[in-house]
Amino acid sequence: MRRTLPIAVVAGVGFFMLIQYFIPREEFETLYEWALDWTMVIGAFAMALGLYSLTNMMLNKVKRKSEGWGFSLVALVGLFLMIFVGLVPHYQESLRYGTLFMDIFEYIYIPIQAAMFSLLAFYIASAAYRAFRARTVLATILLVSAIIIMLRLVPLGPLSAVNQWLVNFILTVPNMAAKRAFWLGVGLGATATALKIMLGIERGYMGRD
Amino acid sequence: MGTAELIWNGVAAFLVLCIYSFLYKDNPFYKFAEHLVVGVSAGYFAMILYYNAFLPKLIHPLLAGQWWYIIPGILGLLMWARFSRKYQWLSRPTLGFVIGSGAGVAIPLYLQNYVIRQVHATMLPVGFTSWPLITNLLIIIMVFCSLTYFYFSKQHKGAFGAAATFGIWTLMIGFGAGFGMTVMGRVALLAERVVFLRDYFAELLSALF
Amino acid sequence: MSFYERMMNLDRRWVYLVIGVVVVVTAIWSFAVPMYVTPEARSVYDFVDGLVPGEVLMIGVDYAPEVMAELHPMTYAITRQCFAKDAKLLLCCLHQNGPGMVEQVIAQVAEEYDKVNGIDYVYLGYKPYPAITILAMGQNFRIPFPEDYYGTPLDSLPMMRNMTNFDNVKAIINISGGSGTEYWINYANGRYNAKLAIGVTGVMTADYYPFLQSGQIFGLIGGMKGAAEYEYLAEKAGYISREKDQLWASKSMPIQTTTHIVIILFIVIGNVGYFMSKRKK
Amino acid sequence: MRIKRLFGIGFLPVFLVLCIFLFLQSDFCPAQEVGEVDILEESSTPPPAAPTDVKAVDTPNDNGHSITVTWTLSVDDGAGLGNVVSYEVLRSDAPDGEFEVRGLAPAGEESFEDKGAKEKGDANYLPAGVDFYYKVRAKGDGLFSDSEVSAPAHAYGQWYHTGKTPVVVAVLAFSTFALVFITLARKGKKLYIRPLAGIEAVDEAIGRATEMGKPILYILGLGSADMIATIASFTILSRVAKKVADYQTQILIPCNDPINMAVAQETVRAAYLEAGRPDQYKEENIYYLTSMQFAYVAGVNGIMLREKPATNFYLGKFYAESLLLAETGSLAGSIQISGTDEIAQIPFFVAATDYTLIGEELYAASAYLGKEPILLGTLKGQDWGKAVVMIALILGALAATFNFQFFLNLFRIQL
Repeated sequence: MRRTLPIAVVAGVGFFMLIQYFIPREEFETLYEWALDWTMVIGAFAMALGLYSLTNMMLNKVKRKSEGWGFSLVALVGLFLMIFVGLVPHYQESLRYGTLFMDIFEYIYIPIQAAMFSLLAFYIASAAYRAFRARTVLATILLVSAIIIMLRLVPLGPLSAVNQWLVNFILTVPNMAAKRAFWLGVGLGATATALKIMLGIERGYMGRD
Repeated sequence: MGTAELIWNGVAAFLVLCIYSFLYKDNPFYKFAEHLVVGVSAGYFAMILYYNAFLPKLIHPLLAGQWWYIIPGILGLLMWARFSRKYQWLSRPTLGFVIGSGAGVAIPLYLQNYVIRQVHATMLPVGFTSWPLITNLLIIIMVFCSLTYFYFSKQHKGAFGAAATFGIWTLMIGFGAGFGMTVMGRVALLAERVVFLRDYFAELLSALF
Repeated sequence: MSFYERMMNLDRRWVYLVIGVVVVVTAIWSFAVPMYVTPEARSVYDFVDGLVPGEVLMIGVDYAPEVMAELHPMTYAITRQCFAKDAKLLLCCLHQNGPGMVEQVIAQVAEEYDKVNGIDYVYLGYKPYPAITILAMGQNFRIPFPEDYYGTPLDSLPMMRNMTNFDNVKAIINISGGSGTEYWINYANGRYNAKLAIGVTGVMTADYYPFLQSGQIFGLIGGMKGAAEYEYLAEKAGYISREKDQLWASKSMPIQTTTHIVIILFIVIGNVGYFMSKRKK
Repeated sequence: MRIKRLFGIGFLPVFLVLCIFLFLQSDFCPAQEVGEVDILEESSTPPPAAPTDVKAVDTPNDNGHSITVTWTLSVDDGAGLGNVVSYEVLRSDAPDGEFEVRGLAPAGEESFEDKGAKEKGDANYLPAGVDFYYKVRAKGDGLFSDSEVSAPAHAYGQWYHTGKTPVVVAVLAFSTFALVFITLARKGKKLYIRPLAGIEAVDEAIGRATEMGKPILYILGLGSADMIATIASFTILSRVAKKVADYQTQILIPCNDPINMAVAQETVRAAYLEAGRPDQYKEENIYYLTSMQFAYVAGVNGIMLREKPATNFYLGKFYAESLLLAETGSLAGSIQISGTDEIAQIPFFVAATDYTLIGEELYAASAYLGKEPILLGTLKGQDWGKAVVMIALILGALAATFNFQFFLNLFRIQL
């Protein structure tokens, strides 16, 4: 019961989602849309678990006064402040532009997101420096291809025309072929994984007792 | 900029600098920004789920008499069984619903978009008489060899091994190109952040003096 | 640790520092980078440059503000170059979020060059359903656009007096951030054989090379880099100027070029260190 | 075992029969989509001739709220006076009733899909099963002329989408491969599996963590539990957690989604149980952080620098954060094993982590780690899938070169 029922649900729901793709009837379309809606509702319920887990972890650190517990307090304050200002005006009001809720999002989350994102410019340079060593044939190919592409933004005089030709060639031939082969492999692998899940061959994720 | 905006932007600029300080090493400023953004974003996401999923996809339909929305309600409530160690297993059918629908949707979509469409797009006319025909031939050879690389149940030896080697070379050229192409976008993000900081401090100075 | 080993094992913070300094310095002291111009961008430029006063160029602007950063510089540079050559301009917009933006460009540039609406340029405005609109314009501009953007009937605009359809324009340049380009290629060029060039975003560029090879388009400006190439040519010829803040795409190009050089240099340093220290052993 | 067999046997034939049944019911016809109403200005030139032979039929392969209208081109379209610019399609619920404009097709087009809404309240609602009459108006540079009114037609929903037949064939063929090799594997046929560096490294990486007395960090990526790459990551986690339990070390899993957290908890708990060490399982090590991409990365980066895990696994769906995680992990000195099916992120994982599972290798990993014959059987099935694809590629290239359209059309999906 504890394992059979969940596996049966996986197989049943999976089978329905599989065949509905081939059935354009309105009834099936509606059921499919419900299934998507329901997943969202489940996500909303699950969020309570998530918040409990996060709060619990942070509270434990504060209680135990473990290293850096003050920062855990910062996280808790941020979390509950957001929930408070989000709930108090009520009914979508707080999601409108200009509320405190949106201001906090706009001036705390967005700039940090942009800053984290732009760290990538530094990281891409240091990754290139450390990883692009001509140690093996494969590493050499990787590094040469990357350098040719990067050189398109560097003035090279008459050599630029040659480089541009190479760039176009790489992008339209080997790059294209690599993508196609990659996707073909992913398509087959993903299908095999989905089949294993639906047939109940792979079920370690569903508990044991 | 008004005073409120100046202060908010000051918070934003401070947080951006906190994140950048991570480049030197982990430090209290980064820890502060990190914990703050974890808390704030979790709270934000919880509220988004509440207003965009919980209310419109569960409560409103139920109040409107669409009784079948009880089903996601029950599935969601079962998730809360996880709060108890003893009844945790009750949440498994719900997890099965989510995973099963994911697996079922994936099978036709992956086979369609990643396999059949890619095969169809690679069926190109080939020849030796013009450059486009030659590049088509190259693309097909490269896709073919890259696929041999992904073979699991055959030893990479002899002609098969040679094809697989050429295949992984193709993949590496593609990955190198991907790396090289991404640098531009990441640098643009960094430049944009630098301009934000520059403009803010210019604004701040003119407001102060 | 030997010198070469040190070259190989630089603390990554040195890499960060150099990148940071280079970006900040180039952001403050912007300079012109000598640039390689791709033949497909040059052919658009050369075509516009060869326009004789009085000839009409058509620009189809099909993008929304989201991709402005890449495409707006192209629209500006071509418009300025065209007016500088005293050629006439016919514009239309087939993207629902674009019409106001295009109006701004044309009004601003027309003022710079003292050009008069209805005589030196006409802005047709926006119509939905690009395929049908382009097909209808191939018959007669008046079918989809009986009036221009400002509500004046086309027949009362002096510039439109002898203009019926695509046969009366020297070429069409379509600047697009989406599927609009396909329609221009299939209908304007495919059905009415209009001379066509395109400007597209960076991610779209590789997809349109085949049309260049097959001759369906005579030129292609690709993404920020293509826009910067165009500005580079236009600046050299004096159509636009840095002092008047008329360069957009080129602004970030120095940062791009210097950071790309720095990254390549770091790769070279790492490899020199690697090979030299290996040789010593 | 009972369940496994039940589905193994039951699944395929039921599906086959259903598909064949549905296939026989339907007929082939491609649908076309064109825009809607547009008002054309009138001037004074002779009117174009009307289109002829107007027919209305139910649009195939849809949910039953659309009718397709076809006609023969006006003699003045592209020839004759050559002044047709567009065709306007008009609809009425009675042959002599009021006709309303439903849409516009450019000159040269011979069909139009009158697509309605399925919601009753919608202004554009097109009910199923109700008869409608159509006529088509040729519009030129001036006047227009109308066709005869068509015979009535009504919309209804289909039970099978004929345009998706190639997908059905692929699903059936692939399932058959997988099932055949699973059966063979179950009978004890030995299958060779070539070594994968990233997989071989897993044991070593876990052993290293044990020696160092440091935890293992497992990142499921930014996908949700209904994404197949994330599901693949769960299956790998189940193997990795078993080894972790055997080695008696700890595994940390900060999650970006509460449902992922729940599944990960189930997975790891089951693995500890299987390893016979349920007492060692710590639920608080599998926790929720946040769902927002860069906040999550900021948090994980902090964990990496403070907990200093000996080994980091990044398996699942990754986006721009891939390099942020991998670089920070390498700064912390961890061994890193990555894998994703996002091609844009593979270059960064290849550059910044020690081992990378590329695309399909991610999906093969759980079979490799589990080493159960049934799972290895599915790998063999995947290889047969590739063999079919490779043969199709060569035949397709020949077909394209010698313009053998029939073969190419076998692979065409019409949505």
